[in-house]
Amino acid sequence: MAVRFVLLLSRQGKVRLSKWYTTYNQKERAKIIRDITPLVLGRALKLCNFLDYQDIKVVYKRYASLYFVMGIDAGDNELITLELVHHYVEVLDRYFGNVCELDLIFNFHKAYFMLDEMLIAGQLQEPSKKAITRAIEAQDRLVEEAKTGIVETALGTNEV
Amino acid sequence: MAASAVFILDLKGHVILFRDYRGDVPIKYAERFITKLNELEETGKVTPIILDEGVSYLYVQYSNLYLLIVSRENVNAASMLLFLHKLREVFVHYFNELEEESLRDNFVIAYELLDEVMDYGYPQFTEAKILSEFIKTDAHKMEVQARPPMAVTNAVSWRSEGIRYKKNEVFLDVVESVNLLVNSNGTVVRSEVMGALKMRTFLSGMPECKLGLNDKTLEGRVYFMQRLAWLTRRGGKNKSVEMEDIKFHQCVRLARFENDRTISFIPPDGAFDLMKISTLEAEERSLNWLRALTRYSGTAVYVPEKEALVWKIKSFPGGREFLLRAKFSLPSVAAEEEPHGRMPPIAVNFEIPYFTVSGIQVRYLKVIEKSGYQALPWVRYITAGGEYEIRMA
Amino acid sequence: MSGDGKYFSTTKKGEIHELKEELRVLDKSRRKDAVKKVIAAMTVGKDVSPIFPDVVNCMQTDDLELKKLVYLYLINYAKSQPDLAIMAVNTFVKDSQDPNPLIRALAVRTMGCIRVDKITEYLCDPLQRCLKDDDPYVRKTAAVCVAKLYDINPELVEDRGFLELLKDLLADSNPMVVANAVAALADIRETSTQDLLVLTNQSLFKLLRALNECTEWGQVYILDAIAKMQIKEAKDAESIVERVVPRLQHANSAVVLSAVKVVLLQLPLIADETAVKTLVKKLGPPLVTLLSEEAEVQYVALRNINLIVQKHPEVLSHEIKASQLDPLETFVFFCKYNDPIYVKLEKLDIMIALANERNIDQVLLELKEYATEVDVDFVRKAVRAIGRCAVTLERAAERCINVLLELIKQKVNYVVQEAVVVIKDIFRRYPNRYESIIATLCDSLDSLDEPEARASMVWIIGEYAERIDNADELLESFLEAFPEENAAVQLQLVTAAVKLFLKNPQPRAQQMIQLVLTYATQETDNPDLRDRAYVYWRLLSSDPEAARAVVLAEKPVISQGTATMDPQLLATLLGNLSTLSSVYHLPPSSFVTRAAHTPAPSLD
Amino acid sequence: MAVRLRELIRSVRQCKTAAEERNVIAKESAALRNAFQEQDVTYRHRNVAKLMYIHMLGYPTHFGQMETLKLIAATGFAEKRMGYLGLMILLDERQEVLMLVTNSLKNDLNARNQYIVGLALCALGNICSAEMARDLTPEIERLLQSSNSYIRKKAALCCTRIIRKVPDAVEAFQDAAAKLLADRHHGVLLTGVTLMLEICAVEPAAVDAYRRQVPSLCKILRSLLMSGFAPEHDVSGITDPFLQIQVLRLLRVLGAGNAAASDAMSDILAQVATNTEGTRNAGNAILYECVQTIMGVESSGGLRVLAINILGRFLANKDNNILYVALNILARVVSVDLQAVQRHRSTVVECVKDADVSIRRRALDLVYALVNEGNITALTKELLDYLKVADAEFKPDLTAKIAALVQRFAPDKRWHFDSLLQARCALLLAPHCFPLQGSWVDSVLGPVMTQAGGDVKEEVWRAFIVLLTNAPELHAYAARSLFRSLREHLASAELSLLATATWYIGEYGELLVRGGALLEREDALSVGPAEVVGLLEAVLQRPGLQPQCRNYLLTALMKLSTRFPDQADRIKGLLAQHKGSAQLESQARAVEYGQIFQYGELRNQLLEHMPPLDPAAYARSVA
Repeated sequence: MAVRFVLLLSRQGKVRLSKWYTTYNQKERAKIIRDITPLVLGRALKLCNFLDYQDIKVVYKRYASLYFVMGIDAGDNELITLELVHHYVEVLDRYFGNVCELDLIFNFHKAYFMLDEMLIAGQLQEPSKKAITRAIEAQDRLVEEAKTGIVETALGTNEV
Repeated sequence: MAASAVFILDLKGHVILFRDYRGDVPIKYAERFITKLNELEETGKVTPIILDEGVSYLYVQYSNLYLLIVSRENVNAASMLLFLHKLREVFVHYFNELEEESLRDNFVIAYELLDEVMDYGYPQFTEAKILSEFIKTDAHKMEVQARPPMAVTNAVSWRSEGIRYKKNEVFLDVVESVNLLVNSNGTVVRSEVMGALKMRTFLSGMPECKLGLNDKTLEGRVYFMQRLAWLTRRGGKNKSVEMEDIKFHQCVRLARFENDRTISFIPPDGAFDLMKISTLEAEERSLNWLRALTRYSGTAVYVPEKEALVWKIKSFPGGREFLLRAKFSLPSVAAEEEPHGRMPPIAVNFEIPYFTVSGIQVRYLKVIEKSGYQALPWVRYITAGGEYEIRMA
Repeated sequence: MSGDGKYFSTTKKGEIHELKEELRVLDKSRRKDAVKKVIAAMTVGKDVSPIFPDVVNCMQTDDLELKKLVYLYLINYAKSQPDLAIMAVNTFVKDSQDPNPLIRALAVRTMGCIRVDKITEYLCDPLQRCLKDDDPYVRKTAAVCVAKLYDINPELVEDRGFLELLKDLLADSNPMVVANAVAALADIRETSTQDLLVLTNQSLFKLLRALNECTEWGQVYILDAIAKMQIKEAKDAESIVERVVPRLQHANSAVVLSAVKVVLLQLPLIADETAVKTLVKKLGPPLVTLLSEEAEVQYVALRNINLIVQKHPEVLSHEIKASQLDPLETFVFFCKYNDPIYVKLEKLDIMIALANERNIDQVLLELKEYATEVDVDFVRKAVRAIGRCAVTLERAAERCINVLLELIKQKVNYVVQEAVVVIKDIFRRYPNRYESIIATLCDSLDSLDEPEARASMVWIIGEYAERIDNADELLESFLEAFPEENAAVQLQLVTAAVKLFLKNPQPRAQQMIQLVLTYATQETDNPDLRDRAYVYWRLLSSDPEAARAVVLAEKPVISQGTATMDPQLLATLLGNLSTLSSVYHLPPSSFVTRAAHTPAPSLD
Repeated sequence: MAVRLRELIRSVRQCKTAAEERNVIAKESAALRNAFQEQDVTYRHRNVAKLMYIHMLGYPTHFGQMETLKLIAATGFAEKRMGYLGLMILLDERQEVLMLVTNSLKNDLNARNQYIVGLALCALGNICSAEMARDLTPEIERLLQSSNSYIRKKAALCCTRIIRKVPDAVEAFQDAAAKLLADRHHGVLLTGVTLMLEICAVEPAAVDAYRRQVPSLCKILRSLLMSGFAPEHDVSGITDPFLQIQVLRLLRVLGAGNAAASDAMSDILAQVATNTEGTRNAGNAILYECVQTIMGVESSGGLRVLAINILGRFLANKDNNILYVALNILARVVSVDLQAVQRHRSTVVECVKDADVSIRRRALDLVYALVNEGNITALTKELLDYLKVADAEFKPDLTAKIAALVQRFAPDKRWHFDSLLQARCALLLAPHCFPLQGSWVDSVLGPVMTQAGGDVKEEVWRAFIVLLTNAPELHAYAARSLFRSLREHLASAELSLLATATWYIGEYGELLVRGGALLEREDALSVGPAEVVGLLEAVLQRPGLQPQCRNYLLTALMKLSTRFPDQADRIKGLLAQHKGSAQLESQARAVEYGQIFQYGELRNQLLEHMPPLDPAAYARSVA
């Protein structure tokens, strides 16, 4: 299974994050966002979390004011994709501690960092939330240390 | 043959306001409209009027909004589009700015207005100034119950009675803009002057105005007046009849003008365009275009956010010439879908006060009011660059 | 997955429930706020109909603003709650007798918008009163209300004599009332069988008089109504023209266009030829002035001008004796860089229509300029325009072709394709004159990927097979993908293969024709292609000589105007100037979908 | 001076209008251009962050692309991290600039710090081009065997992209991938299985080689099932559903068509199917996958029953998500086990009426697959009944499907005809949705046409003509029907009706005049040759007539000149009007047909009835 793209949409239809694992040009990306946003935002609560769009499936889940949306291959497992979405949400929640939309607006780059520790090439790389947060925190430390002047010699301790 | 409904949508097609006049095009058509519009934009076939499955969509875009009329009938398209522009003016008059937020904040008054400016899909009354006499934004003023002002149904629908000024004044601006298009090889493709008489009136009561323009025609000097065929030769059968392209504000008595060429009117209060004259001919040919510039002067800055090089020249005395040479180096990276083609034309803006290219002059402006006050007319002349473009090779 | 609520959460109760609560409070200003919230929710498409009774309860109020809001709500939801809508009737009836004309008008205006059959009966008495109200503001609103009522229940309107009352309003002392009465009658006429605007001298005169005095919109209604009248007398036509011509100077473009329409419609009745000529001339400048209006209005104007010049080319032609300063030169239709594309494309059409041997050089220079612009659609149309100039202006054809060749040499793919399409027409317009350029065209063969360009090229190959050395090879290269081709290309391929075979029946051509005809008869479900192929097949197998006579017959030169409109259609469209019909260039019957008359839902 | 990222975001959020926002962005973009021009190093990573933000808002950012490359080439981790993120957001594989980064990537892949290697792997895995993939394959091959699990798992996923770009690279990774199954780390196991799945998709031969791994895959699955509560990998009481599902998928690929492998996995599949709890989403996700695997491999009857039972439970579930995937399973197994699906027919038909459009679409697809000669009449009736009350938005889809169904399975052609006619009546109940209001042909085909592009529409009515021409008993009936429809909707008929009716009237015009036996409940039609030709003439004069239609008309008229000899002169005149047509094909027809008029007997012969297309032979030729 492969995720083709991940979108975070606000209730007002604003894009909070977009990550593309399949190559689309800017026009196609804009079209996908433009097409999918009203479809997802317009759905009533009771309905299922899946939509057919072109040759792909759209799996979405609403968390209060935010919609997490993933486009997946037509043959993929929709239910586990929902878990994937939830996996991401929990990672975000762990990291920010009671995550809210504003966290994602002002720290959008961090949301991307976490997504990159979770998915590569549209595939899940790490089923452990803890491992993901650990990796992110370790990297944050590296950045902080560089800032506070502890020079990169500290970096070289890890095996490769 | 009327509008079915008026929509105001944001650019994504979300409905901000929806006033249904005839009940035959439900609100969901807003979605169809935006889908169709996107589709047409993608294929480059977009037009301001769209027919889709028996429903016609007429719209104008303004800031971050679409003002949209839908209909199932053969409506008067020009009328509907102009109505939308008038509606825009009314909203701007009321809310200062017309955009999503101002509409949302004032949706109650916006609905009131929509109820008044159109009935059963037929445009009714769109004079913002008069409307604001009985549809008021300030809730407190509603304690005294409003009544429809006379003007709403009067022949003089643009002016209310009982206006009072201490000092009665009229300002008249004669504004001419020069449109010029020059080919890359230097030939003038198009050259025309558009004139406008803009008035601001601060007059009491119901003043009768009469405007006289210069009749230099007798001396054979002003081409403009020659073309005003009606001043001298009226519809002569053998002569070439050349009507000028003049448009008058609705206050001007057109029939009277047709009869004896008098420009007479009861003006609206405040600012308005009394008349517009297109395609005048420039008397001063020298102003045709800025050519063979030789020396750089003033400041020139590249302004990436405007995608423009802005060159400011402090003063440009007659007979002088300036040259600017600029070199653009392009970054090695290009936007993905940026069109590749020739450079857009150079646009030039300028203004020359106290001067008209055509030589048009106001001879007199008479103001007669039954109370017999004396009104002071002030006249100014300005020439400005309009669409002044020089094509690049 | 339960417990997702804890993420990104904000709490929210049932909105409808909250609103209901708020509508029931006693405090007036809070209640008004609640109604505002209801309207706000309604606006964004939420269904707030469940609180209908609570909202209607707020209707009896002195607060005009609140009243208007409740009325607005009623208009939207009365249809879904017809039983409850009756609740509102009493207030309506009361309001229609209010001392304030604003409230009387508001009541009668709103009642008409409530499309519930049961309510319309209660509407009749108030309407009758309001049609004769002292205040013109109430009368003008009542006039429109008759049209609303007619749409709900035409029998009722006729029984109660409202149509007569409405016709009486045509003679009202107030111009605005007259204008709305005209609009209402025109509206009713759309669905009624009887013509309600039958003209008497008197009524025409009254309308013309009101024309001078009513608002810009009213002027449009009156002009459009006059345009729909059957004028038979020359004298009527003349007095109409006399009264209408001053409107050409009106600042409102809709008034101008409707006035143009009315004048054009009277022309056939006016015997004096010079008068007609003068009138037509008078129409030009006001039309051109419309080009300085807003882009959307320009678009309507251009679509209209396009029609007008087809019928009266002299409208925009100018007298040669004037200097080059004449304002009505073609250049007014030259495209500005910032014109929206839809304006540019319309201007191109008109430029072509106005192109003549005097101005063609200027026009060509301009078209060439466009052909190198950025916008692909515009460029294509410009190239096509050059071709059309070549076809219409014989003496300029060579110059046009030179420009096309110049453009082809720049090897911009879509330019080449468009050029091939128009050159095919040039060949058919001027046989045996420009075929020398075929070689240049064949150079670009590979780049053609659009059906129309491919079809054109295939036709050129078939038609001029004897002049092209490797015609068979070229055609074969096209045939490889025969099944995938567009139907138009397939048709051309079939014909071209037959031509090639008839001109030079060598084995290769024979093989080719066999292949093509087999495919086109047995391996496609396109009935039209099969028809064509069977006819050829039968022809070739029964009488090869006849085949030559049929397929290789000399074709007449194609007609000049590639897009002349059917005169009857043109007349219809000119009669509908300024309306959608004239914008779409379609008769109203082909797109108007308003049902002739649909009964409103009844209460039972 | 330059503002922080936070401040930029804040000022954008404060903008009330789009114009204000544009203004803020324009200013910021200009400042960024300046900063980039001045080679500002200190704030480069902040500037790139802003650039990404601007990009996310949808404004152009190409002017700053090079900056991401500079950041990547820097030595600091903060710079690299932001640089790689920018690279992935602002660029993709199609940009040539990307090549410039290959060298930096190579360096970073060899870095000592695992996180730097991780960044490079992530970027490569998300956006590399074929060329880069080729250049860097040796590095990845090495990293796949790294002793560091953090790097191994990333390298494995990186490989999935590489082999998609460069299928030849499979060779380098095929064995190494299988070795990952011995890993203890879940991330590595998961990505290893993912890589194997990807390899199987690219290189079918690998499937045989990987069958050897079935026992170890079963072992992994078993240990997941048997493990107690594992906090690190627990999802609502289930241990690592992600890994379970991925293993089930791989098993499906390996077991398909291979009895031995299927046999080897049957125990564990049965265990998964029975032991997984279906109360939570994660469990259902596994069951969903498991059912598909059971149905996809050579399972024993008992195992299949197990799967069918789960499917039954799914279909009875109230949760729409479960219902949706159940319909999905049905759609996937319909080709292998029609019986199993037929059993749920009534549920499926109910789902066509569900409030949820996603469910309706699924169900409708299924109904389409379920219909056969035996149940067509019942099912169509059901669908037609529903069509009358369906949502307007859904009607076009539903109508199109009904039309396609009756076309495929009609028990007799008159029935077919009338079904379509009924579908049309249902549509007419919603005239606002279908202003076409054409004849039945148009109403049925109209929705199809508005939905799909040009080619599809034409296909539909062409197929329709094929069907009609092959039913001689209906020729007269259809001709009359089409004649009436065309006459009624002369001004508004769409292309499909115009073309179908025109062709039909041309081909069988004589049947209109001849009268003949009417079908049951059919009204008589009495027209003469002049009226028939007159109708076509009227169409020919319709404003805005498409050229394609005109061509149909010219041929139809030509045919009628032989069917109605007394109209020949009139037709000859009509055709002659088009001899100067600018339209290529119209002119050709007008001229050629004009010539044919010179020949008497030959003319009749040329325009005889066209042999109907043999649908079977045609289907073969198309296939």
